[in-house]
Amino acid sequence: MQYGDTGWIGVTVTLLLVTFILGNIFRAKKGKDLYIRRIAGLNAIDEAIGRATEMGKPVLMVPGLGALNAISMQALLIFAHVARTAAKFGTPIRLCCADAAVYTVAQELIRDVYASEGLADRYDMDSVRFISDRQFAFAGGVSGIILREQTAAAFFLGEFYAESMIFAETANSVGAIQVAGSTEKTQTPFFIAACDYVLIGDEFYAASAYLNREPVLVGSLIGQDWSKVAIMATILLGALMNSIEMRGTTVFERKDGVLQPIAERPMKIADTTFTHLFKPQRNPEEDAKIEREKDPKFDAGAGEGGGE
Amino acid sequence: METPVTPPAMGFAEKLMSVKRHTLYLLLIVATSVPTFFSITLPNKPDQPSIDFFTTVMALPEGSTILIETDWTKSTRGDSMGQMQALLRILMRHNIKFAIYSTADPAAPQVARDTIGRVSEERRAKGERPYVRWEDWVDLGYFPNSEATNNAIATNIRKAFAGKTEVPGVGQPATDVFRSPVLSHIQKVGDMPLLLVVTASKTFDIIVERLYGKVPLAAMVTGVMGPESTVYYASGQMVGLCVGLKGALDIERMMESGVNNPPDKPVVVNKKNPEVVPGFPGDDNEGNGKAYYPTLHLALTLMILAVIIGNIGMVLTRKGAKS
Amino acid sequence: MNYPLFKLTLGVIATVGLYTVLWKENKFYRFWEHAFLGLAAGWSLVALWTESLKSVWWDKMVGVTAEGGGVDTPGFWPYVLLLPIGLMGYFVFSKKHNWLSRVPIGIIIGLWSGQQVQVWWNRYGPQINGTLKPILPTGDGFFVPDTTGMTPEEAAAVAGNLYVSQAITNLIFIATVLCVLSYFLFSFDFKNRFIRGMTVSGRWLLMVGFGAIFGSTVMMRFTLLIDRMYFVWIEWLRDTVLRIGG
Amino acid sequence: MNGFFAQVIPPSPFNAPNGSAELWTRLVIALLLGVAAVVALMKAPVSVRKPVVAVSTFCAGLYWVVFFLWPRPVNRLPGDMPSGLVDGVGFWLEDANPIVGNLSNVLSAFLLGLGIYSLLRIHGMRVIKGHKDAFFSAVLLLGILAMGVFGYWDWLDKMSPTGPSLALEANWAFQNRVRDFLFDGLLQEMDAGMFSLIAFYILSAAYRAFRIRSIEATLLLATAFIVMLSFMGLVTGLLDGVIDGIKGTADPGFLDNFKLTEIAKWLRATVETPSLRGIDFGIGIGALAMGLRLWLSLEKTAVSS
Repeated sequence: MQYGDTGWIGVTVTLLLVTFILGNIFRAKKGKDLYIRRIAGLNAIDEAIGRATEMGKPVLMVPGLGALNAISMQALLIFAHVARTAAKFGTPIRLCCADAAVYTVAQELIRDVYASEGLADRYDMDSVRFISDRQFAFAGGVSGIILREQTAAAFFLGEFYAESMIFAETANSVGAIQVAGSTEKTQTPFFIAACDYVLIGDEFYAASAYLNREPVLVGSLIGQDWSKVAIMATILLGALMNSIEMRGTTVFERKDGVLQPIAERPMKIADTTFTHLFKPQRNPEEDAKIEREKDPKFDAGAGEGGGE
Repeated sequence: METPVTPPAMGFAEKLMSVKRHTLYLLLIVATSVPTFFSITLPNKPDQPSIDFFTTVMALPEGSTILIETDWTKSTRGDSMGQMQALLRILMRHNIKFAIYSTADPAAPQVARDTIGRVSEERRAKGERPYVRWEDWVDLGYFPNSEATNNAIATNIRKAFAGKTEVPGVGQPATDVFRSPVLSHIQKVGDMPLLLVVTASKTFDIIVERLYGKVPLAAMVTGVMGPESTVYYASGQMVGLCVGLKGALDIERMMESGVNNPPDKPVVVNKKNPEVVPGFPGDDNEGNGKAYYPTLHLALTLMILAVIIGNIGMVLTRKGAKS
Repeated sequence: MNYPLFKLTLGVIATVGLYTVLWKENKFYRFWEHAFLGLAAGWSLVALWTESLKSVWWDKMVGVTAEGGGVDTPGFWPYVLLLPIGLMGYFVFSKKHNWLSRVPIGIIIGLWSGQQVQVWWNRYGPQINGTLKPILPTGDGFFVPDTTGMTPEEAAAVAGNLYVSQAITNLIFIATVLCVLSYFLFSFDFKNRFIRGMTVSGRWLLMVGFGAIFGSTVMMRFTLLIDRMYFVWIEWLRDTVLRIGG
Repeated sequence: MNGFFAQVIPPSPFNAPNGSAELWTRLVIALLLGVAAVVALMKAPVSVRKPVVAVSTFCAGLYWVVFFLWPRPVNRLPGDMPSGLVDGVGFWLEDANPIVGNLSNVLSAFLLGLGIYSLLRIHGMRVIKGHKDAFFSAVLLLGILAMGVFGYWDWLDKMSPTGPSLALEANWAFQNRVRDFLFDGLLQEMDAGMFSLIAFYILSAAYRAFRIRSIEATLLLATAFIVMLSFMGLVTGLLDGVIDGIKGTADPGFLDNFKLTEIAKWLRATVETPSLRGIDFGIGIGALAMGLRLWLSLEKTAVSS
């Protein structure tokens, strides 16, 4: 089997991580009370909603600019938790979407929340809105809502880009409590500057496990930790091995995936075992030997038909 | 700016701590407006990523074809247009053909074409050979799905851009781009010496994920994408990187002075590679980089002052509280 | 009033309109905000077909008869099945059948999720490899000697060596990655002093990283503002309205 | 089987020439079958709902997983035919790649209507009910209409045989101009305008938040300052000048490491890059885990609950 692109190592590592995660999920399903460290931003959620309830002003939720994927999904799951609390207190909510597919899920999800709380009648489908799928139109629209409705609490969780600063600072100007978290590390510093509580990096992914200690989520969280530990170990081991190897000399050099003898010289990083492992090379000559019969209809001149 | 509009009750320290946002906004508008009317030259020392970018582009063999993914629109004109302009000037002076495509925004090809047109026009004005579409460059257009497009380019570039046509000249029928002088010799993406991304969004992530190892990659990114893309530059997944206005300015300066040039007393030193790269001294190498740099100074100064003042205020009030 | 001037002027007015929100939310801003949202939505409707469905769906489904020597593309009829699947999403407002909307959603999510498995290594493998920096010095001397005036051989030798200062830098690099990673370990309750120290310093190192991001981002944000000002003062006022040197 | 996704080598049961009768018959039949399937699902008992969603999610994700695990055909040149089964599947996966890559785009494109519906609903109601912001809602609706109409009108022109001539502004008709005005003159300018607003917000946020209260805030502030200053050629010029003054410009030496540009470079290369990498590893694994949970419907979500 030829793994032309990744080499066997890539496949192996990926599968290892997958096993860690799934393995722990199924392990945790057996149900043990598992530890998760404190995440400040998430304890603030109820406080923020409480504040909004006192002031009788709406709670704003923005799942970011991203299309429908795990990130916006995760954001919506956290918002479901927020919406549940808000529903109990009868606090009005505003959920502003920048993607129609996300909007669809949000409608479904939030309606479910209200229904499951037996408050279906309280649910106003206009509280979940599609604003615009164009970044700055979205930014303009949301800050318009923040300013006009004077939202008392704001949750910005998901994939945020430049607009993060517009939201955070506008919400701050109306004195809203803000909980923010973005998988976009470039935006995190701005949230840190303007928001009260910030989820950094994959604290965001840990959130739902932290909020509702479901075995599946907690298990997966443990699996993620194992994976991180594995990476840390690899880095330690690799760095040490590279250091030791590079103190020595080599009489081989890898050219096109083949080790060729050379005059003895000090090791370079490119000669180390780990580099060979991580950067598999294919031998173009060997590859060129693989020949296939041509399709008679093929016209070398033009681009091929069926430009998928 | 130590004189904000605040109720007289406040002490000096409190005043420093509570400058109204509107005051700051006003000051910023002034700071960014006034200098635009003047042309000032400020010292600047190119960064290594920019140097690598410049030398990589300068080293491209004459007449070769490179692929450019251009993913910026008017909204990031300030950063990207200066970069693209500098890039195009170099490419055109070295007769390097290029094919552009976009995956971020439907409006991206338009701004790219405008920029190419402008640079080509300035060549015509100088009596140099203008860059001709179809002969020297082709526009492959906009592709809505960045992942799919770059995956396709990685697996089979001819299929990725199949069916794209251009009009070779007045009165001629639209023709398959792969029959153009630009792309006729390209069978796979590896046949190109470089794939360049001029982007204001995360599209270079996708490029690296899908195309790393298939073709050398270099990027011109907006200041905000800088830190993220630096990760790829550091890990060697990108051969060159030009970040933000500073990057554009770096390139402009190197176009003027060259790298390790003159050898005896170089203006710009490339620590990685002693090879001498002459620039285009005397040619018009200046662009947005030079035009905006002084204003940037003023704006940054304002910001730094604001922060310092705030902190002084805080320290003073603390002292007051203690005594 | 000629078209370019008209176009630029309206552009300037719109920009100013949006800027007024800096003072406070007002009717002028509200007008431009809603105009903005309207135009954006309209454009999305146009782009929906012209930039997206036409090329990635319709043309694929019915095929293309290529001009100019291109190869004809036959139609690939299974694409039509996407229509009913996609339209299932519209059941979301139905009381009875809203679950159907979960099918297209599920497919979109599934596609994204599967791809994570595919791209993980391409993206992080090289980064892990890039982190494996040597931390034991091979060259004697603390600092990298200056190579100017050396023969290429000597220079190469220097470049090949790892001096103490570089080794320390590499050590810090690796330590940073490890500390930051340890900060993101959620399920371990660390009793060990050392590891606690790691996680705390991890958070501090993150702040250093964020500071750097902030610094470089500020440059870009200001550049955009400067560009706007350039647009208003130079391109519009000086070159178009007053026609000075334009 | 190679012919399945590969549109390159017609005829295959799955593709037919552009405009041919057989293509259209197959198209219509497929559509009808699709609609029938939807109706069937509507009639289906509650018990099948969850499996249906779970299975469709799983199958969608499965492609990419297989694509990752299956050996790639090596040295495949345009026009090649597969040499064996493994190779054939490899070809199949490669050819399917762009198609599958587009699926989610097409599907989410179909959903856009829901978003627009939400807009029309909210703002239409306001106009009808005479809400205090009715006028602005009307402006919004008008915007949609105008951009929609002229956008398509202009596009049809560009698609027409005379389309290429529109590259020249001189050949523009009324509708092309209006569209250019709405899109290029207003929409794009407002994009840029809104974007540039951020500079103001950054300034006020920095002024308010960047106080040396805690170690963290101080570190953030300090690094931000160093990096910002390193962008200011004037400052770096001066400071570097001072250092050169101390040690003399003649030969680069130890003190050079303390030039602002060097410090900033060192910080970014030695602390920023690795710390970002650290976050990245975390996020990457988080996404992978979340992906797996969603793919296998292990998570209670709107998709599988």
